[in-house]
Amino acid sequence: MSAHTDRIARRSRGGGLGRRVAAGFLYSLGLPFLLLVIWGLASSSSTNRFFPGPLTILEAFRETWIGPAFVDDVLPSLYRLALGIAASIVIGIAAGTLIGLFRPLRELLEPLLEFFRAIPPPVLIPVVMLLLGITDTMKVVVIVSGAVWPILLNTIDGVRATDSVMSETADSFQITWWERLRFLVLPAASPRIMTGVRQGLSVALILMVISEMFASSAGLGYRIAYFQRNYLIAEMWSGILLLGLVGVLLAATFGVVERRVLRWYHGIREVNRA
Amino acid sequence: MPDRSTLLRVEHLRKVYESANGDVEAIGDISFTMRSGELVCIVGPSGCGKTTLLKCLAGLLRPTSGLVEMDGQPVTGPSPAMAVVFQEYGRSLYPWLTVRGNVELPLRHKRLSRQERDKLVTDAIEAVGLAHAARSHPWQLSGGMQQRVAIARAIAYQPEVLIMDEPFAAVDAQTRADLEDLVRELHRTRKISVLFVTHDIDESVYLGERVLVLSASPTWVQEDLAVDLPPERDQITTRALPRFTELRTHVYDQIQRAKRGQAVAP
Amino acid sequence: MPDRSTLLRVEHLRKVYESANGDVEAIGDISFTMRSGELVCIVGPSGCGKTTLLKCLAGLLRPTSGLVEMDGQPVTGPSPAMAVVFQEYGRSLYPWLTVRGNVELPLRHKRLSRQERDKLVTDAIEAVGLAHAARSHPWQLSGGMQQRVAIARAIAYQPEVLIMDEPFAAVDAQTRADLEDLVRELHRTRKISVLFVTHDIDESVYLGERVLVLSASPTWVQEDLAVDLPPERDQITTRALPRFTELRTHVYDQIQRAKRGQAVAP
Amino acid sequence: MHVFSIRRPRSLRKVMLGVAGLTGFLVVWQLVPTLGLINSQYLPYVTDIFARLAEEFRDLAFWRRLGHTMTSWAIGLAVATAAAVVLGTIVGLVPFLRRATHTVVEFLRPIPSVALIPLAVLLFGIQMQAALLIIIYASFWQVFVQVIYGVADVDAVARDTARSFGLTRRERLSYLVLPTALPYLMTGVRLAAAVALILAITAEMVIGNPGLGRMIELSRSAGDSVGLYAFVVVTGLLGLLVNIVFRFIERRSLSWHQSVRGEEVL
Amino acid sequence: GCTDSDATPSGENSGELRQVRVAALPITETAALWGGMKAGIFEKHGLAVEVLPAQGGALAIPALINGDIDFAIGQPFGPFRADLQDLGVVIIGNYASSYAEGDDINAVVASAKSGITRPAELAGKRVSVNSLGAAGDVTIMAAVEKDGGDPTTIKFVEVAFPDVPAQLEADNIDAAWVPEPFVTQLRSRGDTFIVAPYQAVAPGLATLTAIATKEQMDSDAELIADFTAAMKETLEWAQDSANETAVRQAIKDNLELPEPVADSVKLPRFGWELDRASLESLATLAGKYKVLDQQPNFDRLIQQQ
Ligand SMILES: Nc1ncnc2c1ncn2[C@@H]1O[C@H](COP(=O)(O)OP(=O)(O)OP(=O)(O)O)[C@@H](O)[C@H]1O
Ligand SMILES: Nc1ncnc2c1ncn2[C@@H]1O[C@H](COP(=O)(O)OP(=O)(O)OP(=O)(O)O)[C@@H](O)[C@H]1O
Ligand SMILES: [Mg+2]
Ligand SMILES: [Mg+2]
Repeated sequence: MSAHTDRIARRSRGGGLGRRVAAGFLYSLGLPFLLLVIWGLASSSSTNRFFPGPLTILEAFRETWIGPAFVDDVLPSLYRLALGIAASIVIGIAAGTLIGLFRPLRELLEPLLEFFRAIPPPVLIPVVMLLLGITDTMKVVVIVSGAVWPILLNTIDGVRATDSVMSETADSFQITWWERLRFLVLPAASPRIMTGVRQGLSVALILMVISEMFASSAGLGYRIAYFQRNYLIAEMWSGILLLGLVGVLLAATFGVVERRVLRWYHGIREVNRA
Repeated sequence: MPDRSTLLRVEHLRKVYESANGDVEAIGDISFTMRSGELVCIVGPSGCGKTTLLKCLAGLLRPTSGLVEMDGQPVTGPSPAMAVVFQEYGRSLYPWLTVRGNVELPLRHKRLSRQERDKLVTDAIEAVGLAHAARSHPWQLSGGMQQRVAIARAIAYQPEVLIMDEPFAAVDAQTRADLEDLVRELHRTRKISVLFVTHDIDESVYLGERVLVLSASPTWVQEDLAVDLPPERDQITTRALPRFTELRTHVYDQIQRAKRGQAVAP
Repeated sequence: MPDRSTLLRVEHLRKVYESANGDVEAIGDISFTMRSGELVCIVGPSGCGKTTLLKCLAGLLRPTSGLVEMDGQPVTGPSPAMAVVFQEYGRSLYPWLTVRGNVELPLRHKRLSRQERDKLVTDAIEAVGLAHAARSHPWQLSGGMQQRVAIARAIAYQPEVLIMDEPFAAVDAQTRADLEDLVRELHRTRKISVLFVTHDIDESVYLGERVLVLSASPTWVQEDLAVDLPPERDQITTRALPRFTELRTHVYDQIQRAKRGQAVAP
Repeated sequence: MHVFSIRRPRSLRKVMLGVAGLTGFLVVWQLVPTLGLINSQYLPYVTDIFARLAEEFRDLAFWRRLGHTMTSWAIGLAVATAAAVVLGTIVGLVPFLRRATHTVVEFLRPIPSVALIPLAVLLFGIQMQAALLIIIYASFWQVFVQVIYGVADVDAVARDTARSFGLTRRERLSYLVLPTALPYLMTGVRLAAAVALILAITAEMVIGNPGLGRMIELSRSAGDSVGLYAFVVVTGLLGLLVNIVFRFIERRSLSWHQSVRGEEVL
Repeated sequence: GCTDSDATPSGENSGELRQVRVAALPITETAALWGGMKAGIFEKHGLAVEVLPAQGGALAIPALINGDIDFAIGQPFGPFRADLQDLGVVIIGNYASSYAEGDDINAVVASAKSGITRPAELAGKRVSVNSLGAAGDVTIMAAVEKDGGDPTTIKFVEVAFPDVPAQLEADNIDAAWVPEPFVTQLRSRGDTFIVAPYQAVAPGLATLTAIATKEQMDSDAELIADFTAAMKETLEWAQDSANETAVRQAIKDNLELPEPVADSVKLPRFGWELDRASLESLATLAGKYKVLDQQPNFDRLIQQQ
């Protein structure tokens, strides 16, 4: 009876890489595949037209999205989505940091922000449209109007939670305002900010669709609404599938960024994982 | 005391931390045994791997290689008979609980009546001199007070094995002396086995029945010193014994050699 | 040394922490002065308000009442001439920066050339014996190593006033001795004024030109002891002086009285 | 620097500032149509809106509709939060589940609930359940993601403490994991509360079951901009109210957390 | 004092009446249905009708299929599309139609600034409809082509009717297809009436039809018969100019329209008899302009009761 653990001691770095990639692949595709199979089986036994099988949807996907629709509808949507996300992140972090740092500002603005946060975007769209016209800017603004909240709120809370000893350290060394921001406040809040950004990504995608569902004539969201109105059920599902794929892609990209930004954070977490 | 059974057996323990900027060999090769009911002090240069060693013994960290046995069984995870006082006492207290709540927490799953539990908690908090602060939260306490809360928690838990990592680093000399006597008393009356890491050489000699001196990294046991002082110890008289001075000077020399890396692996 | 100007003047300082479960009077009434270039050690029972005092002096905490003057000006916020080593060293290091980054951080806004800054950082890290760990992150270090990073950061900053709150609590005896000599050297060669909180009575006598003994809560200055040891000190010879032993015994008695609450307010 | 203890009436100042912010916004709004930046036909005067609101507030039917909306909001939010906390905790704690569900979660999250309305209607008809399904779907993810991140934020030393004292799974959940995740959860719930409100109203607008949303849609299709904005203002006020409630809960449940306690010092 | 605008006059004797749920848009046209209910016509036929304000066919048809509602009143394009997808939906009768001559119930109006005066000039301009791929854009394209313009160059945008006045004024669109009361409102402020596309392309086109499912028709012929009889009577009642005040009163009771608007808004022609030819020609046009890629099976879809 002994606990000699020589064998598990070291993951060999070279050979392990391939296996890790394979495992990652299996993890990320295993459950989706399983669900697809279950769904396929379920739909083949049911005849509900509103829930077609995966094969029908894949077929519709191929016919609908691969081709000119990609350039006409999907790319412009993604472009606006990218703009919206970028603007949300910049605004959310900048405003969140300011609001989190300055208590009077927070007290001044909080009720107002909460007021706006509760207003449904569909109601907001006509007003924004009035101010900005039926333009890309208007759609980007609608995206920002929703996606900025998770980032803003998380940033505010993250900034407020900066450890007291850490900020006293910064105070005592007379760290400049800018350095304080760059080396203390933002890194300390970064786990929260990243949570917010991750939330914001999917909200942005949702609002991209909503901004196109009203007052539009092209785009992914418009297409989905169009299919819906026309009972092109398989096509509609294929649009939702596409949205999901975009979401997964965004999340994957974000994952890479997050691992870089929060390397220290994940490092701490992995330390004592015996 | 040769009849006491072996509590802990450590053989060729080695621990390497793997990290992005290179691996760190925290422990080179440590072997020792500890009998049940013993009080062993561990000293060694800063960063030599004492905390790492304790974590491996407590089942909190998986050794890279080597054997750790407790009561003849390999250690695979934390044992319920063991209580740990962490070096980072501040982070080991839960800020959302009061002092009392923190001390009480590990007792919750012990089958104790309400009164028994309350008594244990109250006694432990009084023993470390924090009765007046029982309802405060950890972040309302001074560093030394926080450390004493962590000690109270370990005591109230009534473990068979007590593992303490520099538990008195943040308390004043007088309180330290009181707490040292408290630990010795627990050890003597309740037969608790104690593993005690300290940087205070006098403390290690005053408290321990054995002092393990660790070398600097890559770490091995540089010296395993039996402290042949009488079991009845006393802050004034014991520390005044010539043998005490001899022992402390010996340990001090060893530490110095360890630090300078002069000692040679056996 | 009566020609040295007054650096710090504290008069009737009082600090009460207000919290939901009652107010805590951390400091009752403290008055003392400190001359420029002096090395003052502060000792006192755990929880008596040493950390609170330092934070008030450093301008990090607003006193409830009383006067704190530095260089003749009332203290309203942290001063650029001052560096602090916090008792909670672990939490005062930024986990997202490497050791080097942590030490370098406060230097960024000083007008220094790249080489000067690099040299300061490298020297400070070497002085605390962490050259091999400069590229690690704080959470990859042992407790004592973290504490030494905090010390290196304060040294590299080249302050005029150095405030240290139990800075050597987590390092081994040998390293401690080395660091003590480092502080004395900085004090003597660079004329840095040092305020040093410690629980080690020998350390307070060995390091200080004066030792302030604080009473238990409600805190006042129980004793302001001038250490009349020669300015050239040495770990072996100074500690062997009979006067050293006298002084340390005196301080120990005072602490014991403070802890027991036997001392009477002046 | 003589500073005396003054407990400033923080909450009063806070309310005043908040009201000032809102008032400023209302003044700007009033100015926009007054200065002719936007035709008052499309963006009515604030004064008109308040007149209409005063009228609505006296109408029982208004309160009944509000009741409908708030009922579906409250049920939806409660179900979503409960489900998200349970599932989020499980998925967050089990690395295998976290990795395995990652893709599916990221796939499902960005699916806009508005696109699912026809399906909800197909499943439940033009009923409140259809609206509930939409509300729950949308607000679930808000809480879920926050909980996953929050659960992963447990401090390493705090977790080791729990493990070493052999806390049971349930105790670890309720005394370590949930308190750590609580700040994240609170943010998540606040986000979800707003999302749930938005969807309760959007669903009523689109599906047409009775409530505030239907009133908005009716005013809209009648070209009654005063009515439309009056109801939009009610929505905003609801959001505000909900936030005040959650802030209150937060201050109670997170009094130990840096973000809340930090406000008390200095 | 408090009021309660929801308070319904009590005394509904729905004891042995059969419950029927009908989805209808909250628009002025629905006044006939509300008025008929109030006049007790449905009760007479043993039906207690509940009107659900579902937004458009996209929601009404799933609810029909689901069985949650029994009938829907909606634009013909909904059932066209549903038929193409084989959803088992049938049109059982007409509800409201546009006028073959005189002022129609909807029109394309161009902003004064755009300078558009006739349909052909809409080519290349931004024209809004409330929903793309339906009767609006199809008939506008046809009207433009008829006037000699190139229909393929029109840029159609979706703008909800209530938002049109503001968007026209803000110059975000050049022209818009709107129903009453917006036509009157826009014209009175100086915008130009261009064309009434329904009238220009398919005079008397059905704007709203009554929709049910095939399944319902087969399984519950009795309900269909009762509903048909009641609807026939209701629509005749509403079409009778003697009852106009009652119909307009129903608008005021059920919609938040300002009183003068409710009094002056142009009502459509109500009637149960379907004009199959106009529906077929609409579908043909839709095919021509690639709005529909197939023609619905009218023999199956239209089941005039
Ligand atoms: N998580 C970690 N990742 C990488 N290296 C680590 C980690 N933890 C500790 N180390 C390294 O392992 C060595 C031993 O650390 P350990 O904390 O065991 O020392 P220690 O003997 O407790 O020191 P001290 O007396 O200062 O507390 C150190 O060199 C340290 O840098
Ligand atoms: N944030 C706080 N809120 C309330 N009370 C506090 C707070 N910080 C400290 N105290 C109280 O003030 C007193 C003095 O604390 P302080 O940290 O200054 O002690 P100290 O002398 O540094 O002790 P030690 O040697 O243990 O570090 C203690 O009783 C402590 O409980
Ligand atoms: Mg250690
Ligand atoms: Mg302290």
